[in-house]
Amino acid sequence: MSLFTAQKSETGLRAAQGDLRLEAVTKSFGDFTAVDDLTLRVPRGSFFALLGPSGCGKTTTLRMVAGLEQPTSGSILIGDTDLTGSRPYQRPVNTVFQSYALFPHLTIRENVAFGPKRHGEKDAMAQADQALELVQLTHLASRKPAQLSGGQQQRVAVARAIVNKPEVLLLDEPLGALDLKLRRQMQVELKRIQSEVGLTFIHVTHDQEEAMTMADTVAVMNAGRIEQMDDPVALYDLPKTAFVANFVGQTNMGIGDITGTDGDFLVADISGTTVRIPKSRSSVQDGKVALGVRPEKVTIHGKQPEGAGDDVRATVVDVSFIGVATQYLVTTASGSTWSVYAQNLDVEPESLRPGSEVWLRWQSAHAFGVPVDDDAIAATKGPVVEDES
Amino acid sequence: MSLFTAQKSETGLRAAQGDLRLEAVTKSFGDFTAVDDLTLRVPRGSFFALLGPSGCGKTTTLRMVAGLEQPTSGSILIGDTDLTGSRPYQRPVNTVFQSYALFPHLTIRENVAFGPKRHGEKDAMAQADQALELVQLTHLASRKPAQLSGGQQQRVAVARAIVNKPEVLLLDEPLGALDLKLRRQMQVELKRIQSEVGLTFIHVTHDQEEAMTMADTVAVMNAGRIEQMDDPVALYDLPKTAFVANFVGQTNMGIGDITGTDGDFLVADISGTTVRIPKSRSSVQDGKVALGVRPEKVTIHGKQPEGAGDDVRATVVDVSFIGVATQYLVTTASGSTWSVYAQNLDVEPESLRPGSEVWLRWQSAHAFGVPVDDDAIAATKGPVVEDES
Amino acid sequence: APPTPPASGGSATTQALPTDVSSTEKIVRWANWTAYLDYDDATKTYPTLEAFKKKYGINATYSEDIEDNDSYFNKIAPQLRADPPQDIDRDIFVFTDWMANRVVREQLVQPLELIRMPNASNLLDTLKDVSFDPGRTHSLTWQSGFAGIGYHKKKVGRELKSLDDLWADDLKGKVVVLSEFRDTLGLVMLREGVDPSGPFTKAQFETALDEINKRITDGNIRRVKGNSYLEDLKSGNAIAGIVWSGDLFVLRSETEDDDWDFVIPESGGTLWSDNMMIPITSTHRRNAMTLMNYYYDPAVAAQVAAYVNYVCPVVGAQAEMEKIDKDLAESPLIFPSADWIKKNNIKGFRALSPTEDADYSAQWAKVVGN
Amino acid sequence: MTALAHTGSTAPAGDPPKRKRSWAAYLLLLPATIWLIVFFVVPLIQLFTVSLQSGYPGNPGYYYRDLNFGNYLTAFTQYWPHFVRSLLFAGLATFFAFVLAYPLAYAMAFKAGRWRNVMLICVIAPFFTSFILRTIAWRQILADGGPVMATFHSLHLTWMLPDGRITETWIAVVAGLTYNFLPFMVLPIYASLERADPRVIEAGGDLYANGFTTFRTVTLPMSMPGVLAGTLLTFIPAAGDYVNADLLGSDRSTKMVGNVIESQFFKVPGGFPTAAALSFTLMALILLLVFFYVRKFGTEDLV
Amino acid sequence: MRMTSAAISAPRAGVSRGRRIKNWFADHFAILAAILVLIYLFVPVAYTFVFSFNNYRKSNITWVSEGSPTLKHWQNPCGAPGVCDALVTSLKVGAIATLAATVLGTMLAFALVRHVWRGRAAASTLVFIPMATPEIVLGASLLTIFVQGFSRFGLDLGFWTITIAHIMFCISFVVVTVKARLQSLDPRLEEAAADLYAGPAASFWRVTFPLVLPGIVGAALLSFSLSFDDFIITNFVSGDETTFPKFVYVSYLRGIPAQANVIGFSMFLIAVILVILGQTISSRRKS
Ligand SMILES: Nc1ncnc2c1ncn2[C@@H]1O[C@H](COP(=O)(O)OP(=O)(O)OP(=O)(O)O)[C@@H](O)[C@H]1O
Ligand SMILES: Nc1ncnc2c1ncn2[C@@H]1O[C@H](COP(=O)(O)OP(=O)(O)OP(=O)(O)O)[C@@H](O)[C@H]1O
Ligand SMILES: NCCCCNCCCN
Ligand SMILES: [Mg+2]
Ligand SMILES: [Mg+2]
Repeated sequence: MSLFTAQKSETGLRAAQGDLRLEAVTKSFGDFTAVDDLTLRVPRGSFFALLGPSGCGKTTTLRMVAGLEQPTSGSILIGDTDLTGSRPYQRPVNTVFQSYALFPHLTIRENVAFGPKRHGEKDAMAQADQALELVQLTHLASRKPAQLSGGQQQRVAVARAIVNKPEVLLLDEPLGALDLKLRRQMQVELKRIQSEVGLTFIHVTHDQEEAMTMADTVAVMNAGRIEQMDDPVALYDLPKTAFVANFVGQTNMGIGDITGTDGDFLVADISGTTVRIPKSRSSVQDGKVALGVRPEKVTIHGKQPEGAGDDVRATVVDVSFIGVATQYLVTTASGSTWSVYAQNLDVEPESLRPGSEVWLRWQSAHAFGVPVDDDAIAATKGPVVEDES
Repeated sequence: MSLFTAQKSETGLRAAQGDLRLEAVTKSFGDFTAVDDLTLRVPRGSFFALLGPSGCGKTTTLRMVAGLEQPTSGSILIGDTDLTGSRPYQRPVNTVFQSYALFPHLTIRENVAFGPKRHGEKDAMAQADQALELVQLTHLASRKPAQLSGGQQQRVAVARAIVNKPEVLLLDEPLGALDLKLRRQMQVELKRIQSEVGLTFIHVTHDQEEAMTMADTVAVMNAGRIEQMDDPVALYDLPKTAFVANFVGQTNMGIGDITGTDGDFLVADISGTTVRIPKSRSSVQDGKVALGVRPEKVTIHGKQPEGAGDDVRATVVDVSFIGVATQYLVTTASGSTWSVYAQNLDVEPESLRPGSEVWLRWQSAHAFGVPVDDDAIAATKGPVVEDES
Repeated sequence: APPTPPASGGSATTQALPTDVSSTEKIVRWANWTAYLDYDDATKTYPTLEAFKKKYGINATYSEDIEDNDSYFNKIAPQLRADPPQDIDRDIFVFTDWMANRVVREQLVQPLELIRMPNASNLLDTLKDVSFDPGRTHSLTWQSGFAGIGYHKKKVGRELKSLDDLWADDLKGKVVVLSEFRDTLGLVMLREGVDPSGPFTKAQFETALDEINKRITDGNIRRVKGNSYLEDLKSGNAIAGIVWSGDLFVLRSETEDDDWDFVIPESGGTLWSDNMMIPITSTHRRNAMTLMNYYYDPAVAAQVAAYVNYVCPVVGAQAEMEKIDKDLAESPLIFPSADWIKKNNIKGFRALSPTEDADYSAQWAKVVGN
Repeated sequence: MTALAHTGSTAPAGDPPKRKRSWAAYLLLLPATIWLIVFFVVPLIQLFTVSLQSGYPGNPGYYYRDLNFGNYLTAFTQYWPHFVRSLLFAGLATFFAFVLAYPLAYAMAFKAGRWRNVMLICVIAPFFTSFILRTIAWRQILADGGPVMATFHSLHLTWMLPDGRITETWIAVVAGLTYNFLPFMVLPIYASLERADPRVIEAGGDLYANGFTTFRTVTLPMSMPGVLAGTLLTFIPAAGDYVNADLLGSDRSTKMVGNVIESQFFKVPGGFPTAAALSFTLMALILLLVFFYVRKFGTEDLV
Repeated sequence: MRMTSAAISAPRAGVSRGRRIKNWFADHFAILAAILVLIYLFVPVAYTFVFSFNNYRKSNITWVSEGSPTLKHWQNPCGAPGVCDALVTSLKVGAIATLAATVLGTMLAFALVRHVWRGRAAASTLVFIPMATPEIVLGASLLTIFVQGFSRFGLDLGFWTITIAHIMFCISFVVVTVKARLQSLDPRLEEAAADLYAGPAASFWRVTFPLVLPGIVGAALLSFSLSFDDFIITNFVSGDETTFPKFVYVSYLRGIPAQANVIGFSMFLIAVILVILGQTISSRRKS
């Protein structure tokens, strides 16, 4: 795209190129450590997602990269250029803010042309128009932000950022305020834009589905630290902690003790039921272990199924039809609440109702083991409302 | 629950009981008709969902039931009592507002006690406490709304409404402002409360998954009219129009002509491919037809599968991993974009990448036919961003 | 052509007087100029007034309301002229002769019952019969005084003797003059050899006016002020100016700085009198007269004069002054002899005709920026 | 007055429809409008009739009904320099007040944190020490013998000052006006900045605008409604003020229309009609300026 | 990319010390400037405070080293004749004007925001123009009517004319303040109240009024400070009634007593303390 070819010669920091690196970055507000000794490398041109619960430090991390906040210690580099201590306007970094932060007094075109104008580009307006074309908003160029819908504003915010051809584009929950349908559409759109312009995207979200569909790499953050960082499939398939297992999708959990091994498998006893976990899929090899199995890996049966696999007895508590699939909530013999996800494929679903006695079955190869901690214990209780006060 | 036993004897409108009925209700704002000749019956004690895109008239309908707006024509009844023309505070109806509308100057307990107090109940505070217990917020009773998180506020709004034991509880997108995780939790919660108190719930949403998981009956509204009204499974399984098919979940569509019949099936030609639709599942029996197949009913195969079923050739455009499942976007020979949903069960997914040539297969019994209209034509283009300006 | 003007001319009071409530309301409210009554700094009270209160059981309140004749009169005139008049909350006010003339002519004051004021006969003969109030039926002199040059000897660093000395370069912007044109222009006219008490011409008046205009434009004059010029002298913004005689002595005692001095310019000074009157709205006429009478007791008058250093209009005060302060009893500024006045070429400002008055006032107002 | 900053805002999307149309409305509005009509409109009409009155020659202070437009002629021809000065001084004071108020309002809105309310009080509280008292305090502080002049003398900088002094010069008058009306500038600007989303200002920095450019292109334009309200609330009273020029200025070169009006009312005999004409002219002039100003900045609904 | 000298220069590590100092100033410029401006606002208040300890003679213009500083004016703030009478007058006028203007203005604000009626635009203009009219014009016009028109109703210049005038100019400020608050009120709250069985009256007193109250209190505070500090209009319509500012102005001509400084500074102090107190109470109630 012509928009991203003719790069003006720039000086110093603004010309920095390469991977984004955070080295031992810590940020404290008074006594409180919002980001704790974070080290991170984001390869140039990749789509990187930062996932985590509210207040875990995602925004703070982004703001440090943007230069809107200075780290208490540690440094931030792009390629070999140290950005630490420089001002936002000196960095080859742009942000799409959670609240969009469009300039209310400027038209859409002027909003987008703002950055190029500051660079003294002669053809700022033309560049703005090109960027607006990219987000398919040319026809609204002369409106004011207040006259746009949420989704449109969101796209303006993206255009306003990418028109500057930054080395790194930061997106702070850009879709947080949109409704579900629009959100899914915008996810597709953002991904398209990223692949077209080839910039490094750092995308902050607390929606795990969003992180997984969009990103090349996902980092899961918790209380100022990164718990796990991986590509989406690996992260989902093999979480290293109960926190990750539950934050990234749902996980059925059971707590027990490793009693021995069986070939490539660890054998564990979960409240009387013997289960097997692949050695390579467990981050604990002896003592207490939390077994994890994803709801979609579990099948539900009216009578004990035959063939290989682990299974457990349970009682159906709730059945909900969600269109593409049906979700069963069951209580296992040991008292944990598990959930089973069954696609409404062409096979007629077994007619199970609350109260039915059932057998759950999964392939031992799909189980994983994580250390027992508070998150793991909470997870055995199933998806109930927790107080977030 | 004791809260809902001792019903005080009340007079007139406020004591009305029975099904909620809307009869030929129309509401116009100037030239614009927001709700168009709507007739509707909601059985007492049921969970009814009103689903529809933004601006279709959901809120207007609710406001007329609440008495916050008066219908231009038609009448609104509870049982045999005509409520038309009465004021909001005279009706046995309460609303959980989209924005909660909690009174910022009152504590949580005072907020909840507000309604009972207006009724002059002596034990208003005790009733409020009981209602707060029901939503598990007793410990926050003396806080102010601003000190609560979104999810907690939402529960207060529910408590504030149900404490009045209304005949009908109106919920106007009560979960719209919550994030995905919390939203799912609150859905469970609301459903639990409804089944505990047994009130008539009218729940407005534009999230189809939400409508389906929660409601006994779902009405799909479009441009002031009800397009279809059914129980969730039926609605999903057998939509009557392309609009409903696409609003309630995704649908793969192909447009063609009915060429004949084959037993209980209609035979149709979709751009050269011959497909079959059960007669009972098609709302058109000859001429042009839009074939619909749900993404989860379609399987994807590297080579032409054997056995019964319809199938079509396609090329993979995009693969996205969403944890529980993988979603494939494909282009069929006829140029429509279809999507295929495959649960990440224990079978290893076929390794398909964009560009792969594939076969799609579905059971003819799962196909359905709807009339060809603009919605149907748009649906063949797959999930792209539309302008909402 | 304008309709006939309202009540004017003739001193016969045609207006009904308000009911006097002196016997029930034992108060008298007195509006006067600044630095015009003996004052005790330690107690922040006016000793003679305190004595009056004690003696008659009348609660006298004293307000230093008057900055100059015009501003005070114009402030109260709308109320006095309103129909019906509105109470101005004052029972005595003090105006200079020419303004007293106007007030009396317009019937804005009440007649005095001389029979209730035996001491009034102590008024100096020269003041007994004035053109604006023949027979003193509406007014009684409070003090008389001179306008001349006042300055701070040390700060100026030399003696000032004439108006020209005031315009010296090193005093530029450090000089104040009076907003009463009869004083300021009177002195200038004298300096120019014109007698302000004589039938001077409009041209002569305007020549004097031009002089002041030039001095303001050139920045010699810092401000044109009424009695509050004293503040400028105190704060150091001004160190010399055209002033009223007694004030400089009050300033001396207030600042405890004997370097303040007053001189009659070589070319001559002006003489004026201020008169006590009872506004038409006063309902405490008798109390007011009691007060006037009290201050015409020579002993009291001397006590006042010893503080304010103005020309005392009370016969017998000089004798009383002997008891208080010999030097002051000799002071020509308090007890001037006719000779002294003549020698120093001190003149009154002649009464202006209404048209002259209007014309000159307007011209003056323009020059001083009103 | 903070509320004045709401000027620019167009009705939000969720503006409730104006529902009730009833006698209740008239009951609510009557007392205040009657008050304003009786004590604002009627007096203005009376002032207008006074401005056309003539005085009896030789009887200053007495007037008769007339259609003497000559009073307006006098007002213009004789006192135009005062009008010019009023507008000039008020303009300067508004400018300086803006320059001083903005950083203060900005700091209060974005930097003050929990000190925000304390700062707010600090801005308002001096109102309670009468403004006359504070102006007189300035007069003493700036007096020839005061500390400020002493500093000028010791630094040999008096040449910078007109006539080598501060009081009784235009500098003192403008300084006094600036000082006295500063809070009226601070509060509306603060109110509009407080409403502004700080992220929008950060977005300026993010898009390569340095501090000053961000201010010029983002912060300032966004706070325009507040600036507009502030400049009006400063300019209008400053243009009509006479106390500062009286206490801090000199006799002729710094007098403003307010001083003339005041002295025509209170000092010069027979000045009522002229004073009334001057007042009316001043009001008309200011309303005209306000009208164009508001038109230019596109704020139609000021109340 | 074109090769320029700038492109050749190697990327620097970190940011220089000079730059950092510059950045620090850029970050703190506003707050430093704000502190200077606040100091500027306080200079004459401080002067007033200092001179309240002056053992002044007749006038409190120069510092009298003999006997100063003295506490005697603080011990007897009413010591100077008239000063406390003036203060009381100001407080009374302020209280009445605030009460009346707040009630009238609030009613009008409600009418403007909540009702449709003929002449709303005219009423808005009627509210705006007093604010766009210089005080001296307001004072002058009131003076002409008070002395040339209303005196026949027995309304003499004095306490009541001051109060009437203050109510007049405060109304506009009240309307503007309350209106803004009312407009920002979520209309859904009143609907919620109706939904919860509150009739119009209950809905007003239990929901609308308490929510608009902070705006009304703010308007009252503003009215009081405008009234308390007003000189120009007061000077025109007061006749011989003396308010505190007028007392100060008039006594300026002959010397302001230090008691006026005591009172002026105390009012300032009381205002600060009251607001800080109000704030800590409300913040404590919140937590
Ligand atoms: N300026 C600040 N002063 C004090 N604490 C702060 C500040 N900014 C952020 N914090 C705290 O740091 C923590 C991390 O905040 P941050 O905004 O980075 O969270 P987040 O992960 O973006 O959360 P969310 O998903 O809610 O946006 C929070 O506990 C927050 O309260
Ligand atoms: N007071 C009104 N005046 C004019 N038009 C109105 C009014 N209220 C609603 N409308 C219009 O009526 C239509 C239906 O509005 P309604 O609020 O019922 O939509 P909705 O289905 O609730 O949408 P959403 O999902 O966005 O809340 C919209 O087009 C809206 O603009
Ligand atoms: N300090 C008292 C001064 C009195 C002056 N009266 C003046 C009149 C002059 N024309
Ligand atoms: Mg965040
Ligand atoms: Mg709605």
